[in-house]
Amino acid sequence: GSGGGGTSADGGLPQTIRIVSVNPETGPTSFAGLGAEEGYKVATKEINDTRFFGDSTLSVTYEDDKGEPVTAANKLSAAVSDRSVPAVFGSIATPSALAMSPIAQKAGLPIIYTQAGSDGVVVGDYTWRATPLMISFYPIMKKFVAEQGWKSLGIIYTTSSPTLIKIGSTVLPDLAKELGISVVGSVGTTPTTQDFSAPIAQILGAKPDGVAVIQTGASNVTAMTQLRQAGYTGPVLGNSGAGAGNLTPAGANGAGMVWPTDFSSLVSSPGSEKFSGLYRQMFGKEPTNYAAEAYDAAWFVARAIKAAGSTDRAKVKDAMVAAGKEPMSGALGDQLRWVDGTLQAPGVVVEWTGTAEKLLYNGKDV
Amino acid sequence: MQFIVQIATLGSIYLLFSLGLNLVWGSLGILNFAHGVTFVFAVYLTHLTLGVARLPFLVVLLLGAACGAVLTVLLQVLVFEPILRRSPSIHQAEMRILIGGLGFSTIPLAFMEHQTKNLPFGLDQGSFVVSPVVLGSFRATNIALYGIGLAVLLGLAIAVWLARSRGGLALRSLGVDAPVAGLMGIDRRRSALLAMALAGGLAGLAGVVYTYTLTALTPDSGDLLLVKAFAIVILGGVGSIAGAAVGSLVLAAAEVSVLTFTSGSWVDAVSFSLIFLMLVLRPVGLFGRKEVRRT
Amino acid sequence: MTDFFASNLTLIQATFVGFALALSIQVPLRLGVFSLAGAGAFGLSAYATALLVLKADMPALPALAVSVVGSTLVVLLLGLVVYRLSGIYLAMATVAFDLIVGVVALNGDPLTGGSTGLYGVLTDFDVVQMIVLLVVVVVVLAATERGRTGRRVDAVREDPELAASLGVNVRRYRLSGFAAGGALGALAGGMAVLTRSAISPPDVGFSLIVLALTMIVVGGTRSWAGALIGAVLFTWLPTLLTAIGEWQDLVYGVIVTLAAIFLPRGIHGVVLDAVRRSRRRPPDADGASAADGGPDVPATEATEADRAAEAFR
Amino acid sequence: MTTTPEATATAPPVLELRGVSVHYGGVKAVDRVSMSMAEGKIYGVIGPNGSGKSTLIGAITRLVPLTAGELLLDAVPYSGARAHRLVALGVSRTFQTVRLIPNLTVYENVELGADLRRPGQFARRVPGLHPTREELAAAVDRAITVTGLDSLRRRLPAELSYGAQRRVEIARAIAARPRFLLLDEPTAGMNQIERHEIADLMHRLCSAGISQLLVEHDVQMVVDTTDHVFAMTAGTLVTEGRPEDVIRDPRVQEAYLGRRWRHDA
Amino acid sequence: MLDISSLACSYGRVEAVRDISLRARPGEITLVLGANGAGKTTMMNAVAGLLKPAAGTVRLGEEDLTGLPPHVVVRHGLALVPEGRRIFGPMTVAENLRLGGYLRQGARLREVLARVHEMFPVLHDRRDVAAGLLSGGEQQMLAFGRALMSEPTVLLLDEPSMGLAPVMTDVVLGKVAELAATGLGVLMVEQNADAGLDIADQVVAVARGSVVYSGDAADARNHASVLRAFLGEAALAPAAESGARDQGGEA
Ligand SMILES: Nc1ncnc2c1ncn2[C@@H]1O[C@H](COP(=O)(O)OP(=O)(O)OP(=O)(O)O)[C@@H](O)[C@H]1O
Ligand SMILES: Nc1ncnc2c1ncn2[C@@H]1O[C@H](COP(=O)(O)OP(=O)(O)OP(=O)(O)O)[C@@H](O)[C@H]1O
Ligand SMILES: [Mg+2]
Ligand SMILES: [Mg+2]
Repeated sequence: GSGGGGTSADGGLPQTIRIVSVNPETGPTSFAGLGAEEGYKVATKEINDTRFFGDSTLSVTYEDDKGEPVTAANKLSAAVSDRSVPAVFGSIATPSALAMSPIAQKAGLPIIYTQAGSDGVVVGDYTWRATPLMISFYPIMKKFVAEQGWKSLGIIYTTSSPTLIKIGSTVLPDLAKELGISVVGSVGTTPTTQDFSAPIAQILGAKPDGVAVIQTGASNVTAMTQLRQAGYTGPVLGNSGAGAGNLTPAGANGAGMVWPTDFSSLVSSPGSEKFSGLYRQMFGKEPTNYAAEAYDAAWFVARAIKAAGSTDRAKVKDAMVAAGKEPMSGALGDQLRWVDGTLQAPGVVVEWTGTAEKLLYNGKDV
Repeated sequence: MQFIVQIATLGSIYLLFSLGLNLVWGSLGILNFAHGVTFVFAVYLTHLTLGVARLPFLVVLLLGAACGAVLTVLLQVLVFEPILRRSPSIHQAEMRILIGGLGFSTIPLAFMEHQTKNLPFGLDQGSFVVSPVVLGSFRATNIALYGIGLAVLLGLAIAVWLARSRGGLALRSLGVDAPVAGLMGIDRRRSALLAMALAGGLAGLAGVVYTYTLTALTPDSGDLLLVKAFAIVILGGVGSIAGAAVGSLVLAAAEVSVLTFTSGSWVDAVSFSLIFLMLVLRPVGLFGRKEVRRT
Repeated sequence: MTDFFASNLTLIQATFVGFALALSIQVPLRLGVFSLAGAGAFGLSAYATALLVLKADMPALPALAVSVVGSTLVVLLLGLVVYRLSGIYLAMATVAFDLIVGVVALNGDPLTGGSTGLYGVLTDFDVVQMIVLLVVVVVVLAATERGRTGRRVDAVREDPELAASLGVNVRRYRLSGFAAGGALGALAGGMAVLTRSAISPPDVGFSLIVLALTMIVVGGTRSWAGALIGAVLFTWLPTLLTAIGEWQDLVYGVIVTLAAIFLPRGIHGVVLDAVRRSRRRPPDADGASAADGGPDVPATEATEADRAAEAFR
Repeated sequence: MTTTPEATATAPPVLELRGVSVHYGGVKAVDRVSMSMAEGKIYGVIGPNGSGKSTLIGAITRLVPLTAGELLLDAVPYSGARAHRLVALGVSRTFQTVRLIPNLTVYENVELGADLRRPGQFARRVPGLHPTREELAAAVDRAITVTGLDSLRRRLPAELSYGAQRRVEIARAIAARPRFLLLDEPTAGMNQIERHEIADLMHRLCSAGISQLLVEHDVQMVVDTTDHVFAMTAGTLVTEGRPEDVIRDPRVQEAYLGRRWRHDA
Repeated sequence: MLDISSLACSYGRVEAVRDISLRARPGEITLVLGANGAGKTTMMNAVAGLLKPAAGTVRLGEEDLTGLPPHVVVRHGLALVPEGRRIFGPMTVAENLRLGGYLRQGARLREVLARVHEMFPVLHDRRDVAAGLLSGGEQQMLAFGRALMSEPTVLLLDEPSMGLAPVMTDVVLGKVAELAATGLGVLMVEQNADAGLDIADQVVAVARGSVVYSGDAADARNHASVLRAFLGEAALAPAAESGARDQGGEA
């Protein structure tokens, strides 16, 4: 591209620093995409209110990729050819992220994702992910599982996403093995499975002490209900897909699901308290992990731009690489480290009480 | 034993869902791609109503059916009738009916997605409580039993109605040659509307039963069922209720077996291979009639 | 211009992929073969191309060629197995095939990358190569739309038995249609992975079929031009609609519905009618004749007769 | 090409049926029918409704599967050949129900009949089956003209009256330039004068050497045009012979002929 | 009495019927003659409500039926045996007949059905067969039987003898005469003019969408203009006809 003013050649930031966010605002993953946008909005407001860039202001353009890789790739290409854009907030959806990363890396445009937990998303210096891989905080579940005194475990997991497959088929079994628990049953359900009574019967047929349900959206609700109807009353290991109030329709049947996540508004760390406060002020509700992750992503980019003192993409990238060597604090906690372009966080373990999330313990305490 | 309960429960959901689809497809030749969304939207409207008033089961059921019927009637009047009016024959309108239904379905879907952000919703605010029922070695829930009962009852009723009654006869003749059906004294518009309303009502009813059985659904739940329902109807032979009943049970049995006896992730491959094989062996479905054409 | 090209490159590429995909359903349909196997071929070929590039280090075009040939053979084999089926039953059997391809992709982990799929398929494949391939396809297809072949295609679709009695080898035509659908779907799949650099199970699902059907019904079912119109429309429309914001899906639905209602023969049909009207057919030779004691008025356009027939229906 | 009676008497049959049966479950639509037809003659088939006449034509043109029996063309069996090979062998037909391609004009529908190409080995023996483009166009034009469709060339089938549709059906069969033409009630829905025109056409085709098999309920037309008549009832051949003789046969009179013809006989 | 006056119908720009006026009285058979494409079928369809007339009126007794949809028209006692039979192919013979009696019920229906079966035994023998599998003539009987099932007061027949064997033509036309004798009004298009004239009371000849003759059947046979209209323009233009013949000679 030739046009596109705003880039100050050497040093000095333009009046408006324009970052493009490409996230699903519609479609099946819109709840996460819209959640992330809220986080970006909180960060943008804070950055501009505190005159973080001095006379310059940050402005984020929100593009909807509908959760479709082609649309995501196209929105990114448009951003690539707009030289005034120093960085992009990438999609929360893994397929979209996989389509975007090679383009961003090739074009030399820094991009930072939230969620999108799969190999192939972070492929080089230009590609970043401000969300710890979900599997990375399952180790903190050990404490909870050990306390249950289980001898056997049954697992029902969905094959709809790489992360959940990995948790169901590898992470949890490994964890169980470490604790001397035997996995007596494991069923993988497909995205088209809507009735879980058969896999539940199979699992419960092996009479496990504990059960793990790794599902998304409405499937968590159905599986929890059917699990209770089938007579299982104990705690259930889950995943953060059950958060954000997703379990509400299950009523009392949903109570007792426990999962690790990177963020809870109940955590008392300075970073997360600050974020939660700002978020509540702006949206009048409890923040989600999607927003928290996006908030940290935005701040990471902002700091890099400020450090680079320029909106030149290569310089911003260099600044990101430099910053990535240091720990940072944010909504996800203090002393967060970057490993291979992915943010690491201690995580928290929460339980659903049937009406709300309850903080069981903080990951850094174990 | 439990196995059989599971097959019956899942099969009854499939049958209830596919009944309405089959009814208008087999008779009027209308393949309604909006059936899945109708199913969800009826539940969503009911869900919203329950937020205002706690209603008993029967009322919820009727409310769901009414919502489905209204939506489908709108679809018929606003989309299918205009399409048919612009086509020389139903045969030439088939594809456009398919796409018209698809386009129309996007409208309530977009509305729901916007309102719910694709988070699950249920009918738990009603006064009906799903509770387990134990009968000897069988363990089921009250709603599963209702669902099975409704599927059997409605399936039989519609099958008999279609095959025997004057109205069913009229409906089938419409799909063959609508103008000549008019010559027989059949009010084409009224019959078609009635059939569509019935189909929509069945979708809404199925939605309510489904939601109570599985607790929650999301706006796209209907689409997942729709593909399976197509498979069921075609497997049974389009227009044959008995065929759809067998198809529902076959699919349910295949799925439940795979999910009960294996690690599960091949479930769709197994069930669709089964459907594929059965079609290769019976090219017009289990109970389908070969198309009649003379030289 | 170059700016436009650069910033919309992915959409331009997606348009061509969509075009080939739409053709994969349209071509068999023109022969009365309701085969949706093109979507399965799309998946097969996308994965095969990706694997050939990633694992065997093949360049783009040879990888594409091998995948297309392989997938076409698979589809042809499928066609032989399901030859007895017709209409919606055939459609369902081919959908089953498509879904099975998807499940295999999801479960064939070490090879297919499971639910992540395959990524990083970076080659020198570019739009020019795409255009060349598609021009060849269009030239071939255009030849089947007119003259003797065109008529025979029409006959096989409308009345296979009659076609047979007129000397058309119906079986060969129908199987060719089946294979052509497979080849075009495979071409689309290969091109998709070469341009997007990634492929995953959600990319090969039922939604492909829905999209392709929408394209050809709204674009036009009888000619490649209809498929092209549909592909352009439905690749660009969603992006253009993002400008509307949160209700874009609703507007999309309304547009599709209106098209289904008001364009009986798709946009291509409207264009054809307009062209025909501008160079009006000369009226039939003198109305009166031995054969037709009918009124001596010139023959009408087909469309006007259609409209008149509405009253009858 | 002219045919003298002596020549036809000794000439080997063009088309021969040996014990042909077509059964549908319990329905014996055609049952053990044997026929022999010579070059350059017009044959008629009469029989009550449902006696198997159309099924017989379907069997000859291989559109209907045979239950038993053998079909021979020029003494070469072809029972195993598929339908599309028949045109190349010089056999073409019309259908009892009009079957036209709705989106093609009258001209194009007739062209479809002439579209024959790449004839098989048999066809090489048939003169004129390797036509040039011009010859084909001429054949189409002629077929349209002789059936009186000149003014309707550009119409679509839906815009035609029933009678005109029937003519297109006939024109299409003629355009294939067959040596053996099977006509299934070609004049249904036409009036007397129009029937005469078709009968006339048949005579002309015959004198051009084209053999024909006519299924027709207009007994007058059958008597006027055919050289030899087969009478069927309930799938079986009851009698055959000169038309005047056949219609005097009491079995035919009883089962088939109406009041008018019984009087005359 | 069915009273058609100044009826006109068109398909787009084609005026298929320009000006037809005729009457079908109870107890009489009115025969409509005309060449292919004269507009006979168009007129019949317009009367039955399948087609909206562009002008003119259709009245049955006191009622104005012009432009009413078919299902309303038949409720007034009209039944049409459409051209080309138009039976419901995939449905059984019995179902076709039941649909014919859609507006009738109970004992009445069984009685009429019995009469139809008696008239055409084959419809009874093959009652459970898909109607599309019947032979052409059998289908024609079914179409006729189906129309009778509604016990009409006016019967419209569009070429009822098409495809029927001579015996069957006698049966059907005999039946038509019998029905007319019981007071039914019959309006019949028939190409088999001889057979038609035998039973007709009135004759109307149509050419190019207009009535060119109407009168008593008895006179019609000797009336030249009827003949000409019926034969179509062909009879008037022998020159053109012979030209076509010459060209065809070399086929
Ligand atoms: N596919 C089929 N299945 C069952 N019965 C059939 C089939 N085809 C024909 N028949 C029956 O076979 C018999 C012969 O039919 P066909 O059409 O050959 O009679 P036809 O002599 O041509 O009669 P028409 O003069 O009425 O046309 C009929 O009774 C018909 O119902
Ligand atoms: N759907 C249509 N669209 C356009 N023109 C039509 C249509 N149907 C009929 N016509 C024309 O209207 C005229 C009258 O047709 P109609 O079918 O009424 O004739 P008919 O008298 O019944 O002839 P036939 O004896 O051949 O059945 C013809 O010229 C015909 O070409
Ligand atoms: Mg016949
Ligand atoms: Mg007519």
